[in-house]
Amino acid sequence: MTLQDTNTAAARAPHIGQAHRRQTARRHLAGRGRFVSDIVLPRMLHAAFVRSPMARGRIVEIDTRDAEQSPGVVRVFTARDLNPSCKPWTGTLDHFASMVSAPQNILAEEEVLWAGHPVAMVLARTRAEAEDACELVMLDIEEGEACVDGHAALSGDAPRAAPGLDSNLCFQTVLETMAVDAAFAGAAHVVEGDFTFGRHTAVTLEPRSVVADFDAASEQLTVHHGTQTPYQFQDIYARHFGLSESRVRVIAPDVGGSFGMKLHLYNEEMAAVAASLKLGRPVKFVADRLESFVSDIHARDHKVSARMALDAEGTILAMEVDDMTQIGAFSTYPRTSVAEGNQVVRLMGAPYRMPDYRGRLSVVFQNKVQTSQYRAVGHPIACAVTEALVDKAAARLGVDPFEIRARNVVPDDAYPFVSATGYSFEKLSHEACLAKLRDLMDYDALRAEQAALRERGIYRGIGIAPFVEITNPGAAFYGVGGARISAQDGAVVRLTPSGEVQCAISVTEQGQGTETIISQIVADQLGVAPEQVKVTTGDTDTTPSGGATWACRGAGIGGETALRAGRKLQGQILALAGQILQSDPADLALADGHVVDAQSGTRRMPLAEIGRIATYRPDTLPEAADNSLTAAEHFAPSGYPFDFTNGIQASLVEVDVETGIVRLLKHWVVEDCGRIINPLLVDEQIRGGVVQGLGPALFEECLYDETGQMTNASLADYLVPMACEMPDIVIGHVETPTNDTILGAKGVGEAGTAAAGVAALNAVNDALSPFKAEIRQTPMTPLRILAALGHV
Amino acid sequence: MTMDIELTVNGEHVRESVEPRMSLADFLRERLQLTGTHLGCEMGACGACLVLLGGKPVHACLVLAVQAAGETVETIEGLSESGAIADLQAAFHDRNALQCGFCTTGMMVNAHALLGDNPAPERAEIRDALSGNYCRCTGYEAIVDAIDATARKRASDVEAPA
Amino acid sequence: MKSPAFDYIRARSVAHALETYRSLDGEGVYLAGGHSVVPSLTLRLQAPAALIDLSGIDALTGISLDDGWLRIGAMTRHAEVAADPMIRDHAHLFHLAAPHVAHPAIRNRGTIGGSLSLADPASEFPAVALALRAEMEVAGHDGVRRVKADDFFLDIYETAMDPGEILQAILVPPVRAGDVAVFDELARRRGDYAMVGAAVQAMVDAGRVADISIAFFSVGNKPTRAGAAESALRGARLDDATIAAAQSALDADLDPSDEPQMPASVRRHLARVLLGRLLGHLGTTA
Amino acid sequence: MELEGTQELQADPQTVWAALFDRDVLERAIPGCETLEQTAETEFAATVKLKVGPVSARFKGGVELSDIVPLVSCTLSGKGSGGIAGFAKGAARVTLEDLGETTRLTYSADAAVGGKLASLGNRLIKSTAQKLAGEFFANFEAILAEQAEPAPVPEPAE
Repeated sequence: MTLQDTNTAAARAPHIGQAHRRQTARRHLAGRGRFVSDIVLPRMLHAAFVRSPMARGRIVEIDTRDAEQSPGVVRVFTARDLNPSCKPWTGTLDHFASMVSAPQNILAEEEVLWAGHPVAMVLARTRAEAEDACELVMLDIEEGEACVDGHAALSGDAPRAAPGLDSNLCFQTVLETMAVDAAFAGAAHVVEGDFTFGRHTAVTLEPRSVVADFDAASEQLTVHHGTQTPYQFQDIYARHFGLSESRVRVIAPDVGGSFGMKLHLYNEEMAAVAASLKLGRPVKFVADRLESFVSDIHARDHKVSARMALDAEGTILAMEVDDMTQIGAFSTYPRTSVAEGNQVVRLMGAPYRMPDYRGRLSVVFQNKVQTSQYRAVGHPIACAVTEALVDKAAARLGVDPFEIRARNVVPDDAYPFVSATGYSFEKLSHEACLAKLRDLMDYDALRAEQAALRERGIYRGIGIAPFVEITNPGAAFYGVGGARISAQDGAVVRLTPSGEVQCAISVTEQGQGTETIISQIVADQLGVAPEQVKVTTGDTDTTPSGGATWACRGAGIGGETALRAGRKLQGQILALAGQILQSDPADLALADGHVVDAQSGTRRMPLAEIGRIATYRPDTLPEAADNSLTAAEHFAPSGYPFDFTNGIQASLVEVDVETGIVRLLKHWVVEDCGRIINPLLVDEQIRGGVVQGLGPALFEECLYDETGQMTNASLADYLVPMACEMPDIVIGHVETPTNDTILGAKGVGEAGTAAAGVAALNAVNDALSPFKAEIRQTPMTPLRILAALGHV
Repeated sequence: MTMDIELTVNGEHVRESVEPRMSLADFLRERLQLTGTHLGCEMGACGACLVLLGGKPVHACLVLAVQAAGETVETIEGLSESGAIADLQAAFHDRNALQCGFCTTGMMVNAHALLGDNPAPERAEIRDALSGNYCRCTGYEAIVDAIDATARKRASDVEAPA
Repeated sequence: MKSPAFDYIRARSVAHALETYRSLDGEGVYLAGGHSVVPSLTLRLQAPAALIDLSGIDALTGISLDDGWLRIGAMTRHAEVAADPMIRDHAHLFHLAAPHVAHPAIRNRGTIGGSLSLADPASEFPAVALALRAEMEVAGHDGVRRVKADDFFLDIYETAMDPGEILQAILVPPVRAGDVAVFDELARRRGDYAMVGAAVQAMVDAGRVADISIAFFSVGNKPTRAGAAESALRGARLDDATIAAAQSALDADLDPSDEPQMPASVRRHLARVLLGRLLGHLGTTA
Repeated sequence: MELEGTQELQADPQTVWAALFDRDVLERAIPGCETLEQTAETEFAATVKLKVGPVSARFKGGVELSDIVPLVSCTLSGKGSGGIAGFAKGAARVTLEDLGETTRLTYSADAAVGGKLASLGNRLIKSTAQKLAGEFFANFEAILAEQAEPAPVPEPAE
């Protein structure tokens, strides 16, 4: 690229790549956010649920008579009242061959399948009155034997976690290369380990919230829903309640965090819709924190046995992995609970040239809350197992952790590359990232400091972890399996009569800054400032249909959609300007709110003038002139099935070897998400992601007792990462745009979460190495570290 | 049973009849439509509902509305409209120290109180002051940066008045 | 999570509060700072007929010195405990412990009397009261009585107060020359319930421990004086061997329960580590 | 969760055994027992109000004696629903050992809670269960001691 080309490109895209602040953030800073939990509608009723206190049991009797008489109560519903209005849902997809799951419906019918399973719904004037009545619902459940542990659930005589199951195995798959056994047979070194990854959960600060509002007169259902995926829910509500899709409107206003947790279907949201359909009144349900813990999806819960074969020089030859993941009594709908494990076995060894591989996945039912997709689906597990084994190999061979990775990563000039698990990588930058991280963290100085402190009995550890992240998925994720989950996104861009721009787009905003990057991208196509682009998201009535925000597709796919729509409108504006100005549109361009001469940059006419003429004086335009000033574009990726990104993280920790308490001192990330649209937002996505990875590495775990009761279901006992314990995070970038799109952007939302946990795990093990102690279970609690050190 | 209470909220005299069981947070949100006070845990563990009661940050979920009778309450809306936190808001905005916005109002109330008590906090002191404010989105560093920047800016504005 | 309905009575005086409690026939609950009572109501873990708010009773407030004894009114908020100069000078352990209690906003409302009356075995203040050999001023229908901290904490959430009695104040004995205090706890996150914590009040004279009281919390059903460890220390020079002897003696003092997330052996181990550190710290502080 | 304990009782095994099956004794020994109705020879319906710190809940349920080996051992089990608070249940294997004048009672119990009590009670549930079990057997011992002695003569006040 010549210097002149670069200047031209910068001139054409003056806002892409800039650290624009989020305009919408101002509302939140003033307390003017509008969340579903804030919404109040006329005649609105509040819902509360009676839940099973047992993990497994048979409903003998539900007596709601006293509850119905309680002050303020309008109705009490049980399965008999609500379930017939809803077509049951089943969380299976065709591309996960022969997976099974029992059908689900709104309220428990005969059996309760986890502690927290909703059994009855109370609707009252206030939430307090609804809860008063919940206390009066008499529930008689005959307790049954619960499946709690996954391994035990797989034994032949284990009770079934849900009715109708032949076994507790939801899904099993094996992927392998031809020579994996030979690779192990001929290996100079084999390192191995059994790993346990605890269950944790999203704990969005705004709990799940919904206000369902059915107007019988117009047969219109409007659902204000704190979700990432309004179109998906429009489709679900229409199909499962037999409504016309065009009469179902889903609005996702401000959403107080989602992270994948708010795109699954839940009993309570379906109950709110069903109740509103029955009563013709708005019904509000806001999960309280206790309900969140026993009804929001949980994540992870894996037990992995793995080994890695290396030759004498430390070249990785193969991995063999057996992952058992425990998902609750059902597979979630509509995305299943299998995608997590599927990604675990496919992302193993992803950064490395490793030629051979065998991965076995078993997905197992049990009587706990369902697990499913949560930020960085599968990545942290695959990354942890791989990188922990690489560190073990480095120790075995006496090689520095950076060195062994440098020997094994796919070289930056070796792309495209197909991994042993079958993933096609367009272009990644592991070597560049390794080099950059080493500089950024001043690795050698840290090692020297570590050695000096060790002399004084202070045990610090350094851990590093390269990672590969899946972003920009096409239909390969869900669509091919029969799920009605859009792989495409849509944008409508229009020039207003006063020359400003509005963009309605299907991707959604939960604080990542989606609206800001879309405004930057559209602004660059139309020669305006981002502040002049009003972006609308999260409403199925006012935005075009699309997949919305999940699996790191907002920037890559949504951004490309906006870019293409913007360019289309640019073409329309220039064509109209050409007619008005009697010029060849090819000689015109858009800049600074004007139509300009493409060569000289001389202003020819303001955009406002185009808007005025097209809107108020179309009579002055030539016949057949297109005065629409509105462009729609829908885009789905058509090249690689996914755009992979990569990066590397490092963690510096200090372990108090007497108490087992770990202090996170600092964290580094070098990340390559392709074209960076807004560095301010990208860096904060990474930081937030890192902390969401560090939480479960050290603190977060849904604890269950032997009867299937979750025993720490409150924010006092479930330990989320807080400000005092989290480190400062230094970030560097490498930019390798994808050639699949014009924009070249890939996703970044899951990068931080993917490798942060194992960076910390490797750092802790590095700190413990003088004691020959090792930890292979997360969270790394003081108890587990003390056990590893032999104090227990 | 309901009780009549009178209190001052964001400088306005308020008189309402409430059930004793109603929390100050529900009172502010439902009776006064001050929905900038958020509920994240309803047990004092997340900090989303912090308001100033008698000038000090407290959990509005742990105080009953009847306990606040006769007291002075300031919420994010009042602090914002009075201009008292304009520089903090600007610093949060510049640093992108918020994402979904749900924790943000409690963070602002707490940051405002912290800088009132300790105009030049160390980073560790800022983190300590925020030890009861949960944020799932940011990872905290940007929030610490924004509060730190505000403290420094206030200090330099004092040294070199415009 | 919304409370069940209840009545609310703002007590005008201790006598009014006691009378109101009696009239409610066991269905009343006192409200001090409310930061334990209100969440338990919101969680619907209790459903009293009425709350009796003690916050308007002058007799329960104030911090004063009387004949060398420091009297801390029960309604003194944690934040005041941390900041008050008289508490800093005359009950230094409370001053040291207060910043460890929960989080800043909680400390603005929570009260020392509420904390001591609740007697949560993981709370800091009951252990501090033990280590300081404080006395509790308890009001009941038969008048006011003083209960030594050693006799006050009986079991999980159980004190020597009868139902309906009110803790009016905490009385801390006069400071002696050479008194030093150290306090620390091992918690997973700032403000969490400690895995183990301890408060130590000692009188050190020329490197020798003239007197010492050690109280642990979060290691059993109630705050616990480490009598055997104290004996190992009393009169001894504060050197490594003495500290090791005190650590060993702890096994006789502590009887933590075995819990899935924290086996008794680990709790004992952590208690030994913490005691060792605190005594080391004491050596450098004294 | 598992709980264990041993109690040396000032009564012979016959007396202890009879007391274990005595409605009045059980009613007084069960902590917080408000009502106990005998519904069969070895079955009782119970209402128990438990107050532990900030938790106060009323449980309705049953108490049953089973696996009876006369004078040697039996299982004392109880189950109660605390409504919205959840439920609690437990079974204690009680074994008696004849020490001549006295009897050694050993219990080994398995207890569980469910619902909100389980969700929220993690930190102190085991200590609380242990405390309640201890209280039951301590009450039991006190009642036996009382029965063994003639009606106590009030001592003069000092």
